[in-house]
Amino acid sequence: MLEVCDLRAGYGRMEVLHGVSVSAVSGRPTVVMGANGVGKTTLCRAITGLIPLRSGAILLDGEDISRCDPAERVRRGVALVPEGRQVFPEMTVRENLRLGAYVHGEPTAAQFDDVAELFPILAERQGQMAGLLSGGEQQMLALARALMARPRVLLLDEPSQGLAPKAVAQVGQAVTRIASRGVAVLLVEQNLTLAEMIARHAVVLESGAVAAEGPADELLSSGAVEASYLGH
Amino acid sequence: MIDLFVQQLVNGLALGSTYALVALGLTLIFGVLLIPNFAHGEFYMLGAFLTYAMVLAGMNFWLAMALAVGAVILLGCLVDRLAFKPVEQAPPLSMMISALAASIILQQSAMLIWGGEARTIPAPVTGVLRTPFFIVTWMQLIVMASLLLAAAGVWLVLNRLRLGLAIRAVAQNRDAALLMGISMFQVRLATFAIGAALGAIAGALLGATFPIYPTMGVNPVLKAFVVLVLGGIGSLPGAVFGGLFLGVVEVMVAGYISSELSDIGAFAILVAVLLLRPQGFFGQAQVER
Amino acid sequence: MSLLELEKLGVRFGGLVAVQDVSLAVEEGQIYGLLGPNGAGKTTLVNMISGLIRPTSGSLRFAGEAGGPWPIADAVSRGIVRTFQQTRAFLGLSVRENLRIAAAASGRAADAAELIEAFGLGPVLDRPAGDLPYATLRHLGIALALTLKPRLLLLDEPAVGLTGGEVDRLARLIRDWNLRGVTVLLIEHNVRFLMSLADRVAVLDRGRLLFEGTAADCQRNPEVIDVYLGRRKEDA
Amino acid sequence: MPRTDLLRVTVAAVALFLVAATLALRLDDYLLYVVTLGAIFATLAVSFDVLLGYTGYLSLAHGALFGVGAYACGILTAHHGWPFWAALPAAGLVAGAAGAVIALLAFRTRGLYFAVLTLGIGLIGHQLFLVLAGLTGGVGGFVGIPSPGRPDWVPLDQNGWNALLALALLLATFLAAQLFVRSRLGAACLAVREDLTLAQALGIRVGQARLAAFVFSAIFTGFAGALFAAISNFVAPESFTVLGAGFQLVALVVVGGMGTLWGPILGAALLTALPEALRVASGYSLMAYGVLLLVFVIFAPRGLASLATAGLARLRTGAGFRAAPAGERRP
Amino acid sequence: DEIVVGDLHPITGPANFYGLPESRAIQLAVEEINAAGGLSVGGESHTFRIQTEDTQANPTVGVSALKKLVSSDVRFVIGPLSSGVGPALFPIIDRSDAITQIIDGTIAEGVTNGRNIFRNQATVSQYDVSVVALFKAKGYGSVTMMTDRFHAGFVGTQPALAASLKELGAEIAGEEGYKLGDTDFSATLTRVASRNPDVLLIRGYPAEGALITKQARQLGFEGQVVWEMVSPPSTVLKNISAAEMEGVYNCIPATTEDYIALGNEKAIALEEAYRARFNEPAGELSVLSYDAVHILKAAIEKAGSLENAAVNAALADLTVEEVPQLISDYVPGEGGQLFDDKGQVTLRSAVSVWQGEGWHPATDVIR
Ligand SMILES: Nc1ncnc2c1ncn2[C@@H]1O[C@H](COP(=O)(O)OP(=O)(O)OP(=O)(O)O)[C@@H](O)[C@H]1O
Ligand SMILES: Nc1ncnc2c1ncn2[C@@H]1O[C@H](COP(=O)(O)OP(=O)(O)OP(=O)(O)O)[C@@H](O)[C@H]1O
Ligand SMILES: [Mg+2]
Ligand SMILES: [Mg+2]
Repeated sequence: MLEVCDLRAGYGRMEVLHGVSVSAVSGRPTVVMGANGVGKTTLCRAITGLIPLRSGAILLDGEDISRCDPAERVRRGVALVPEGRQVFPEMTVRENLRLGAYVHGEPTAAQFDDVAELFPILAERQGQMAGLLSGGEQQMLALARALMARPRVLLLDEPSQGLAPKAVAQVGQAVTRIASRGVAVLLVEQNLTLAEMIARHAVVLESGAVAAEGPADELLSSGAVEASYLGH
Repeated sequence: MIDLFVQQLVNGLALGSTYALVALGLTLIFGVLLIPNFAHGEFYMLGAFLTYAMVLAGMNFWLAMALAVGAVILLGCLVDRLAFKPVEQAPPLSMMISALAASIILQQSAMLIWGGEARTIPAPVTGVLRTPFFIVTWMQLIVMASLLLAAAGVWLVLNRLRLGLAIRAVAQNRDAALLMGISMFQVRLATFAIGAALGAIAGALLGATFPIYPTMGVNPVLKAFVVLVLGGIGSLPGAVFGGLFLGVVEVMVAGYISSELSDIGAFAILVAVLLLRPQGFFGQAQVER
Repeated sequence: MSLLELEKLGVRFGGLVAVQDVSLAVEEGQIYGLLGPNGAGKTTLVNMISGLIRPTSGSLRFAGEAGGPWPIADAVSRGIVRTFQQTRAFLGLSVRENLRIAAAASGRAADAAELIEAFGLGPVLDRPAGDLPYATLRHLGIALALTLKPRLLLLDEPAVGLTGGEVDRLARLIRDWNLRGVTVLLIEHNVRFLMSLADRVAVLDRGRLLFEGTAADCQRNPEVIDVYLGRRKEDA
Repeated sequence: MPRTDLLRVTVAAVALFLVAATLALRLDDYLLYVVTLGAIFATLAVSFDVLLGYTGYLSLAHGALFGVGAYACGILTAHHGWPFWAALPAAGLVAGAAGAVIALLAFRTRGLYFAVLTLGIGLIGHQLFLVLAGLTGGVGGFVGIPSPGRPDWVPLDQNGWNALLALALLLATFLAAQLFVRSRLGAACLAVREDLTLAQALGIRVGQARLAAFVFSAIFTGFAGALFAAISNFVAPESFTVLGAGFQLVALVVVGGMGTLWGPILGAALLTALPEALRVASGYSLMAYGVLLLVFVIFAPRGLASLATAGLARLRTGAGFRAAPAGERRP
Repeated sequence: DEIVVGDLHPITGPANFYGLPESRAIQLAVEEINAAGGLSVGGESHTFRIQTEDTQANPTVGVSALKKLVSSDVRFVIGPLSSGVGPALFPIIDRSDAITQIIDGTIAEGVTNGRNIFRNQATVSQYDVSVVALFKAKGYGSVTMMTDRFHAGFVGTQPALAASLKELGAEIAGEEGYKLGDTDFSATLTRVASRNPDVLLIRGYPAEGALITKQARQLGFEGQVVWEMVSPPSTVLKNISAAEMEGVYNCIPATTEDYIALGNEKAIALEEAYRARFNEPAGELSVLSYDAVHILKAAIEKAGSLENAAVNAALADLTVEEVPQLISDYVPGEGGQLFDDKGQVTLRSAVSVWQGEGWHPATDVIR
């Protein structure tokens, strides 16, 4: 579904990604791992168009979207749950969700029901300012908000950061369900528990390029990955 | 016999609504785009002059005002494109200097076109309303009504329209807003258009009671910044309340203490308010995490 | 005698009771873990101990001296130093400048060369902190705190966002400095990391102290499992 | 290492001063006056940047503090017969004291709130110059301020002497600011600018640091005001308005380059010379000024200093532009 | 040979509305003089050349403008306009024996010396003479004064004027201030209306004058409104309707439009030349600038020398009759001199009343 081919991107004069190819396919949730600063967040930002790419292509169902502005990419079905939550703190939970569906106009009642089913706590708190939610709830909101855009490709950048173990489990269950509905999931994650729970396929980045790739259960337990990724 | 206090209160509210009307557009542009738009005073000035020119050419005041608003909207978007967009990535103070430069350029253009002489737009409505308790001119009532309408209009746009949702989202978190599929270009355009329109409306209405001249926007915009901060940055009710508060304070000081001290009094109150509430009346205290 | 003793510390924000009647004691030389669900009040507790916010009730003693919490500058001069959940450094300045500022501020600076060496900052000394890789930035945040030669170091989720190898390195660094006499109060959601370091742990829930004891006891405590850890297999 | 660095800067500054003074004294009276004004504004800009660029607070009250220095000097010399050399430090102290009071009030706020609070204070100050007519001469201005005394052995006329004093004051201010920003207080100010909360958490007495920065800049602003009054022989409140002097200072520093000490000098030189050069445009001079100001901000949004630094770096490496140095990245 | 005349006025900035017509009138006068053969000094023929420098009505800019003139060897200066600039230039020119200045604009006190600085504009105290004459004729019992606090001239003479009016038996019901650019006077005027003095005296500029008059009426003030300001009807009518102005007095010496209204032929000629050249009516102070050039010419010719000292002496001695081109109505001193020993002219005081579309001499007050 989403195919990233030979992508190069960076900041200023520094190039961070030197030709990365990954893909996210429906029914095969993929996890991207790699040491700190290897460029995982950069990859997410480049796919969504927050930073320009220097070369390469981003194909969505075979069509190159690398020229589109971020709004257009969202319209075509790419949604990102950014690193560090990034909710709209002085808007209510409901308004945050409405913004999630911005590209489609107003969300339907069915969409709200859907969210209520996945994250009951959000339905309960829909009138509360998002900034006053606890960290875990904010993370759920960010996820729910991305779902409102009815994405075909869902990018998640370290959704477990700062979450208590129990909250991590909740997020894991939610993403698994979303993936099971046919959404292509690309997950950036350091938390092995969550990665194992969600991903069927894994990609390891090293010095701005793909170092290893394979089925998640094999790769995540292999010593080779530990060596490069965990830095032992 | 007119009760002086009630009359002074009405005077203050009338003055305050002129401050608030100018402050509305400034609040919007600063609150959303973080641009300290000193050229807002020039939107105000041009709204007045364009209305004046058309009224003088024989046009109906309200029609002239509508056309002037349209013209200033175009101009506002142009100013954004030429003066603010290019320094988007620079430190915020560079934005302030480019705003000052833009306002010099606009003032001087008006100076070349119309000259520096003060003039007043023939008022569309004249006469005063005399009640047993106070006197107020119809024009003042129109200004107050326009303030309420404009504030309500902006509130509705921000809180009821999808566009408003987008504008507020950009104000709170630009990157996240982009991820929602909001087009920065549209939001920027809309914000500047609404801001400039508010400035032009204020200019046309106030130009029908006050003298207009190329530098007429300078003092109102300073006052508007004071109002912005008094009310709490980015707060719409704050801008309205802050404007009215400043107007009433100035009038009370001038009316009961001394006209010579009205400025000192007003700014002393500003200082006092900020000492007691450093975030303004409606502003949120910043939380450190 | 304990280094830090909290006596019924509590704070409310408007109607919300964020921390309520928390009493605990940290011994000199310990690494003390602080756990709890999101929003339990851990950061708020650290904010009070470090003097960033004032408690609405309760008090603390530090090194035998009663009358705390003190305003932040006084707390620092007594040796209580904290880091931040979202790493803070002077992002616009070079690493060298960052360390210079911390040293100039405290007047009782630790040996800069040693810190630079220990935290691997040597190669990036002249880069602006804002351009640093994330893990390095986290290290810088801790190095800045250590520049002040703290007696008690409050670490708020130092391992968040770090990959496995970096987490282990961080654990080593914390243990090293602990062995050199720095008492540590550590907040962390990475349970394996925390349990591997902590001598004792406390668990907060909704502002109250839920559990206090050894790491091993904590992991077996059914209440803690219920509100925090969830099912057993996830604390791996 | 820092000490030898300071020595280098000092030597370079003194050498530049000598060159500037020698060159200036060959100019005719008009250009000499422009140089004198430029040096006074550069003094203002350098001291202002200690607060704006190094501590991160935008004060709009400095136009009024400039006036406090000027009026203090006028009152002491014209009304009380003090010699200029006694009035100069006194004016600095008066402005410094006024600055301390303003700082204690205004530092309760931050960001735009601080700017607008000081704007209010600046407006009050300007109004006070008008209202306290007994002391200041009110709107009519303060007439008859004696020129700075000129020793007999100086082979210069009054205009030359004025210019020399202005350049010397600039030199002194520059060196004092160098010392300040390199001191412990200066480090603390940088910390305040970059991250107030972190600064507090590192035990930095932020109140003390920013107060020191404010008072430092107020004192030197006062010196500049005193010299301005003495060389003008006359001052009026309209020289000390928020819109005029207050924003002018911001423009000097931003156009020159915030967070460097020589950037503001470039800014002051440019923005003093520009209107004079634009006199040829007569009726269009203000318009041209506006356009050029806009052009400068767009092409050098981080100030002339960063442009110059980048140019130097390019010369040195012979390659593309480098990013601005760390100190200039943010307000 | 060319004699360079420095023209020092606000060409840009907020005061250019007053400054530009002055600068242009100087230009017209100079062109006229040159076309008619220039000046003859000691048998030699000279022409005038103008060097214009902008003051922006700002003291500092004004000083550097003056320095620029002096550095280009200009020794005769006409100007400046603003009361902020005049005093700033004074100490410099007062010290210099190589500059002769004729002030055609500012009315602030204390900026002439009768040695090398002269003024053919009235002072505020001369305005006040007309006010006193009006009060004497009408016997008003009380007055509230509203003065532009930013106008040094008016502020400076306020105590003296108040004293004079008190002497006439008028009660000073209030002394209020406002400032240029103010738009709302309701607080003060509410108070004024409640006290209801016989006279509201407004001292400043016409835009605010018109606004104050309007607002005072709206708030129920029924007494006499008296202005003390340069206020050509064209400007007044841009800000207030003729009906609202009916019966208002103005107490100042005549200005360009008044002279034209009075049928002064030289004024009409100037107005026509001005319109032909600049395509708009002359400014209210244009006649003074025009006069100043002719005064300078007459003095140089009288001195028979281009030396400042000689010209200064000639100026001090100059009689009104020796300058037939003068438009304004100067009252000669005892020996017929134009300037008194302080270098100040006396312009005939006048009171006018608004009737219909403009000012008319108030014949019931001053014949
Ligand atoms: N805005 C920026 N400007 C300049 N450099 C940046 C910027 N953001 C990131 N970098 C640099 O780009 C590199 C890649 O950063 P990125 O955030 O993509 O890494 P990451 O793999 O997501 O790391 P982490 O695991 O810490 O989230 C790092 O070296 C970082 O320092
Ligand atoms: N200044 C404040 N005003 C209002 N509520 C606050 C404030 N600071 C914290 N809170 C609330 O207090 C509670 C405790 O917050 P705190 O940040 O201490 O949690 P935490 O235990 O550190 O959680 P996490 O693990 O997510 O970091 C939360 O519900 C939070 O919303
Ligand atoms: Mg990342
Ligand atoms: Mg926390």
